[in-house]
Amino acid sequence: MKFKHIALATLLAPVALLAEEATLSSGDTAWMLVATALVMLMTPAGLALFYGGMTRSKNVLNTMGMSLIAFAVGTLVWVIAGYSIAFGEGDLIGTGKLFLSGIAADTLKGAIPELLFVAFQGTFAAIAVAIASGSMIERVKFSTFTIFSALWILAVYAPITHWAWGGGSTLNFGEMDFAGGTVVHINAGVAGFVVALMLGARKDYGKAAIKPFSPILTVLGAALLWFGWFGFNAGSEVAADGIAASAFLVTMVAGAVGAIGWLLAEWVVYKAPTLIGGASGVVAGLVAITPASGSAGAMGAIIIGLVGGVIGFIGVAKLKKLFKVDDSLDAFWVHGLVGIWGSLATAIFIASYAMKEDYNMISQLGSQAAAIVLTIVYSGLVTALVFYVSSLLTGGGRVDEETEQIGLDETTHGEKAINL
Amino acid sequence: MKFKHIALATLLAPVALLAEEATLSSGDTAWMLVATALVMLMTPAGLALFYGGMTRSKNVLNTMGMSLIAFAVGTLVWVIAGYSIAFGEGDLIGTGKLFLSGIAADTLKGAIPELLFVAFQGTFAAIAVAIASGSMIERVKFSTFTIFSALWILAVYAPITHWAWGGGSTLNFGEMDFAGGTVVHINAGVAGFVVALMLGARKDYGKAAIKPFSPILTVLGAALLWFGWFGFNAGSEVAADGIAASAFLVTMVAGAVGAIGWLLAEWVVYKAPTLIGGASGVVAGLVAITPASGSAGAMGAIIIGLVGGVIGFIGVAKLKKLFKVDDSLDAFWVHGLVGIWGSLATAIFIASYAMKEDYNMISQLGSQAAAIVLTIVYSGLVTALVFYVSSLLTGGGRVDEETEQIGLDETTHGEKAINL
Amino acid sequence: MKFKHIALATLLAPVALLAEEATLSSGDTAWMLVATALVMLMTPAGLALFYGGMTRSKNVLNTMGMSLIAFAVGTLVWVIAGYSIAFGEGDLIGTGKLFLSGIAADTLKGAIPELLFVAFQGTFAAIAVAIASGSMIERVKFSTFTIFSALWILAVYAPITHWAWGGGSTLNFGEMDFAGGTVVHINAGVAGFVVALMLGARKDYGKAAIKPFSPILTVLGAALLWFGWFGFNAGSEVAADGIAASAFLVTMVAGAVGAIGWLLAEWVVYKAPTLIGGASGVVAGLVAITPASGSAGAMGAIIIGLVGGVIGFIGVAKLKKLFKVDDSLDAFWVHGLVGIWGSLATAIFIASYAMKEDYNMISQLGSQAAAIVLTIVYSGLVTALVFYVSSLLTGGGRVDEETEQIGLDETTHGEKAINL
Amino acid sequence: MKKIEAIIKPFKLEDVKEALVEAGITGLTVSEVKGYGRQQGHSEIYRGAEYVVEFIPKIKIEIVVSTDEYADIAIKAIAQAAKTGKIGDGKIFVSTIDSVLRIRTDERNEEAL
Amino acid sequence: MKKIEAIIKPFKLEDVKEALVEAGITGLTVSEVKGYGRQQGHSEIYRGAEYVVEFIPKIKIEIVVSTDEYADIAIKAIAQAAKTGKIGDGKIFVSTIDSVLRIRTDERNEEAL
Amino acid sequence: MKKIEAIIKPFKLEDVKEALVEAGITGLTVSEVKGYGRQQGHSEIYRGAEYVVEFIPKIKIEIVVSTDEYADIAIKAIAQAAKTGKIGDGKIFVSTIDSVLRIRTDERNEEAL
Ligand SMILES: Nc1ncnc2c1ncn2[C@@H]1O[C@H](COP(=O)(O)OP(=O)(O)O)[C@@H](O)[C@H]1O
Ligand SMILES: Nc1ncnc2c1ncn2[C@@H]1O[C@H](COP(=O)(O)OP(=O)(O)O)[C@@H](O)[C@H]1O
Ligand SMILES: Nc1ncnc2c1ncn2[C@@H]1O[C@H](COP(=O)(O)OP(=O)(O)O)[C@@H](O)[C@H]1O
Repeated sequence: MKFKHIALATLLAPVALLAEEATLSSGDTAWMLVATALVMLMTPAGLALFYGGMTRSKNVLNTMGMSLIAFAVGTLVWVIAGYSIAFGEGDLIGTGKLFLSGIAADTLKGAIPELLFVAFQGTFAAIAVAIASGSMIERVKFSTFTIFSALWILAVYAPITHWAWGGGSTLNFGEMDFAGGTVVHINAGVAGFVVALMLGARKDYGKAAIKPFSPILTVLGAALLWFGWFGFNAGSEVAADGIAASAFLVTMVAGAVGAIGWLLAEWVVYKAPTLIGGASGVVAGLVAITPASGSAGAMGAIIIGLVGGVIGFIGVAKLKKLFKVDDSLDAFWVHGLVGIWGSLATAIFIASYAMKEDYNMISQLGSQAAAIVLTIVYSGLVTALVFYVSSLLTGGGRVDEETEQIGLDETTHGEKAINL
Repeated sequence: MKFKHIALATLLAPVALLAEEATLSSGDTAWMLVATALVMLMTPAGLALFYGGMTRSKNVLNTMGMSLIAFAVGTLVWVIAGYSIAFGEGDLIGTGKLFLSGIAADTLKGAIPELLFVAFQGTFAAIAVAIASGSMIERVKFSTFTIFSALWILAVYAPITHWAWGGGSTLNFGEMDFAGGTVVHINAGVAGFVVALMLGARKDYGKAAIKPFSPILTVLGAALLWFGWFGFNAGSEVAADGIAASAFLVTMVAGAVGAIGWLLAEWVVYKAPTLIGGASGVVAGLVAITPASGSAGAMGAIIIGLVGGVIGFIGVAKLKKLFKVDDSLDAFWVHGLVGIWGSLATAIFIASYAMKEDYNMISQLGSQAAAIVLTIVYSGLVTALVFYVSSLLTGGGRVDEETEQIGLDETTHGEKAINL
Repeated sequence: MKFKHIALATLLAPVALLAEEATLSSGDTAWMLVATALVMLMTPAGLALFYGGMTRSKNVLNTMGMSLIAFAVGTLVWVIAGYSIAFGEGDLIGTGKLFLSGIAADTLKGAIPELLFVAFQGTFAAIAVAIASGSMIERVKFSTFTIFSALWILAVYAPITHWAWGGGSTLNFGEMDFAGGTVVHINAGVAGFVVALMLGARKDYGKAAIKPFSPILTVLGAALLWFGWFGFNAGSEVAADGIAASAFLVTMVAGAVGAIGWLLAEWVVYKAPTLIGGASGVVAGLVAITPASGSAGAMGAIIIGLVGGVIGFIGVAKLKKLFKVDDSLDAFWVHGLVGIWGSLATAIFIASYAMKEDYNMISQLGSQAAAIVLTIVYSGLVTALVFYVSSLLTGGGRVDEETEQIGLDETTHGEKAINL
Repeated sequence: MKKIEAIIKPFKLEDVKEALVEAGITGLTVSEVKGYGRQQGHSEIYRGAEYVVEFIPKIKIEIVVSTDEYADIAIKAIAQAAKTGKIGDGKIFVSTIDSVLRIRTDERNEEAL
Repeated sequence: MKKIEAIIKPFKLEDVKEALVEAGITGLTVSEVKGYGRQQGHSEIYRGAEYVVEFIPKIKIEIVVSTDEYADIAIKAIAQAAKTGKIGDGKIFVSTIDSVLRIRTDERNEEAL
Repeated sequence: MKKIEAIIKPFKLEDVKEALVEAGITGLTVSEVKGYGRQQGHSEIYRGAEYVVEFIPKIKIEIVVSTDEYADIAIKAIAQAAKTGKIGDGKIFVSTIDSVLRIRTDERNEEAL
């Protein structure tokens, strides 16, 4: 949302924003109520299904459970301390809003109630750690992941958010990240990769065919993610105005061409466009447009999303094999790698009407790169630390061999995905 | 929504509301259009899946069909007579708006069109009877339930709503019920319990293992319920303002901690946090916060929701066994019992900024208790009467033994949940 | 949306609309952001599930894939050229907005950003061609359908939209089509029928029992369609006002009574109300109300929807057998035939407060009929041409016998709907 | 050694299992099958079409026992527990088994049962 | 008495059933199995991996008949109806059944069929 | 000819198949069954109730071979590959097959295998 402050004045400024005394806009508030609900839906429904459908039948519930618990625990730590760290006062770290102290129902943030802004940003924190869960499935302990979720949001997500959107200028390099390309996607992708590395590969990885439970769930999940992403991107404008409309349209376009890109790539390589590929392409396209959603035009979105879909496929089908890391549901490749593309592309594809006169692409690319590197380094290191602590607290982060082989649904949850 | 009128003046009052002549607010209308759609989704999608997933495979479609028909029939009787009974003029009973007479597209209710208010409130009526269906599954006749839905909304739901939100003061005890803790949840829970008692237990109840068809559906259903509940609670403000924002945030928090509470309780008792438990905990947390959603703060919501989740688990896993009633999907325990907790808690946990200066907790607890007792007594008695009539009209309310044993999907609907 | 311009002045006119200089309304924009998201959800989620659930297990993914690709390709061609053809300047055909040229983030369409209007209308184009896919399932080539989607939107959908909503008066007969009864439903139904005729019947059609994969998906799909239809109908007002509220309420009512009508008809004929029937009835009721949603009152909606449900059932269960055409998922019968009923009913059932003083029902019925005939003829002919071309480009539009027999999920996509 | 294969109605599985356990049978294998016979299937309905489902869900139980006496005991237990007296109750087939091996212990024949 | 077990291609089930009914066979039991043999499985694709599915869906039909003639009739009917001439058409195995019991009536052996 | 029926733990299927292929067995049929025996089932939990699942998922493998030697080879391969040493490893049953027909070619008996 950083970029918003730069570009806003040149565009449609909602009247209220310029008024001397801030007043609540019921239109903006109406939109943000909905946008928050949309982003909320992404985690316990969208991601739970998207990931659950790609998991083996013996672990589907466990995978869905991780999205659910990520949202539950994430929400709790967010209102207790996460929001304060991310959006409290301070240069390197925010303070002063623990337990949401000082925020009443009539406290405003721009033209909307701050309590609503708290909720909106909380849904981002929760989905970030839920995205990372995709790298850990079928072997991480449920207890370990639960603790990890809480710690990661406080120690990794909230600080990075503070630097990008909430705080001072020391660690803000002027990057354009309208809706969380760096903050959410690169961050979560890197975190997932690091944990996958620490956990080690699943026993069957690379040996047996790992069949996804049901592409039906994955497609439905991707559709719900897309639906929610309108809140994610257009909601990041925090107003119902022309930029929100533009962000909405490019979100629609990028998801569409992301699917086309991935399917075309699959068709060239395997002669078979898969549903899981189409769903993954939607997500890749959406990841790619996220940082650019407030600045790119529809034609830029076509390129960003299409390339995003192709890069996602290449990452998953080719580059992944160069590493030995069992990033099980490809959080790094689909969110991290494509997120990097999106962040760089943000500096390149800007709608003519959104570009400032003195815009310098090279220097902006530098800002983007700096933010990417900061995120990778910080997220990589602190995630490792946080996961190490979470493992210690739960007697090791990985289930035993027999549990892995029987499946976590039966062993951890005492349930079965489907009883015919 | 009663409480709203009390607290509103002390908070953010949308400009239009205070204006001499009421005018339509497009922001409030925008929010209420969406809020109504959100609550609508709760019944034929959210509850249908939440309940369907916990039903045995031979009855899944029948269970889902009850939610669908509840919404269909409920909507029909609501516009014909239910709205008039609930929100027409009158002390004990509303009149004058049969067939929505006198309401045109430009008739306002506050700052939104009254037709929209009709739709919003109609979704509440429908979900109430659909919640009660959970107590009756796997044995009630589809025809009986269909007739029951219509009669119950007219004879039970609409009057109780009138007393709480629509009408005079004789049966309104000044209780705080922002979004329907008493009106919807306690009411529906009691109704379900009474019908379960009248129907008798399923043949297999307590004998054979009754396996839920798929926790996947239950989790998805809970996520959609949660999503819709933002409309339910924050929509009950009937405006896009600070109280709506606060109601939104506490809805997010209470669902989250409800899940945590239930899962923790399961983990302590069974050493296994289940997905159905997590989903049930979300619902329990949401039920608990419903009456308090316009007045509690986020920290109050943590307590209300967490305790709600734990009480839900205790009700289902322990208290239920003290009774012989086969409340099959626990409508009473999750909506009734937790609803009582929520109603009492509403008087206890009030955000500092929402509390009136002369607030007296003890007297408010009395009001809450009075409303609870009235609801239990009236709903209990009239539900019994209504179900008795519905059974008479359909030649008995329960399917025969063979039908029960084969399953209602095949016998009543001629369909199968899944054809592999 | 044509009718809106006629009726608007007599109803609630949002202040901004009458103002000399157009300004953005954040309330209207908030609503349209959401309405667009709602309609978007209808295609890759609602229709994909509604159709997927009725497909045999060996083709479920392929059917869902058609909805997904329809939305992806539809969005792409819409922003490139479709929007220009439909909403550009011109009497018979629109021009001047290729690649959305000339539309910036602050360009308004009424009181909302034009970019948002582009997105909103794009979702209509996509769902129209996805509806038609229901007639082609289990035998059309995925590649053929992909190309067909693109061409059909440009050559069939966009021109018809232009005449009804976007353009001059030569081919606009003054018909009332608030939300696309003719433009979307009759059009798509006819297109599906024509392609089904050209493709020929499935090998098993009329021979073997064709079992739907899962009514669960179909019911969930119908619920999501209904949810999205609030955006479809109430969004067609392009404002959050009294007409939008009225359109919302009648959408709720018509879906409800559509289900009741279809289920009653099934119960009379087969003694079994099916879930697929209930879901189909919801859709039939919604199709019927679509053109009338801006003008009918709730009581009119009861008749329109109920009859719509019954006609849908009669079409599918009786009339269809008079033809030899394997309109596999009944796009013509549920969207075309019921759409015709809805279009004629629009002229008959008008809320008293929405009827102009000089309203002449007979002449309006003539306008409706003229628009229906134009749509059938144009859509019928040009769809045939477009499908012929698409077949040519892909070496024939139908898969070979063995592929049909094995199923398209395995052969085309290399996937399986569910791996237990 | 004898193998007993019984085709029964699905909802009788629990009763049959209990009868067998009471009769001293401690091992069995169950599978889901579909039967075609005298019993009429129900009709399913799908959007304007009603069709009869000819294959009816059944459960197959397989039990290998060491002696003819055990076989008789098992047959009697199954027949009694599975009977409803209505068409479709199912059949019991008996055949001969040449040898048995318990994988875990390498025990053979009678000892393996 | 003889038991005939046939492994066939799933889409041939309807044809085989009709051929059997025409040949006078009125009872049979069907189950879903997976076969491994000469027939090559198709490949499935999953996010950057293509793997061959070696186990191919097949249908197993079991029929118990009273005489060798009936067995021959049934075998002929199945073989004819199930044949496509392509690899994977399946096999028919015949074995001996010692006794049969119809649960509903307690009829035994030939009478039970 | 002999028929070998083996009940094994599901996760051992891949290993057993490979062992059989290495031993020269090129055809087999697999089905999903549920077993009841000494092995204790796990417990499932459902809203305030914990119950033991008595029927445990197993895989049944059926192989028809032409000679007793082949039968021994197959049994050995299965027994070795399926063994974990824990309760529930399963059993192998051997019986006699009277005749075999390959549907595709009408070959009979040994030639059909
Ligand atoms: N000849 C047969 N061979 C194999 N299975 C049979 C045979 N006859 C019947 N069955 C099985 O037994 C079941 C019950 O048979 P059916 O004729 O319907 O009733 P009943 O057992 O009462 O005579 C059938 O569904 C089928 O699975
Ligand atoms: N020796 C065997 N024992 C058991 N089943 C077998 C055997 N050989 C083949 N089958 C079954 O028969 C099916 C067809 O065999 P396959 O070798 O693929 O083709 P064909 O029947 O044309 O020779 C296999 O999928 C398997 O189910
Ligand atoms: N007498 C029997 N007849 C048929 N199947 C049996 C028999 N005994 C055991 N089985 C099958 O073998 C499986 C393993 O048997 P079990 O007693 O649990 O362990 P183990 O094989 O180690 O002795 C059972 O689950 C069941 O499927």
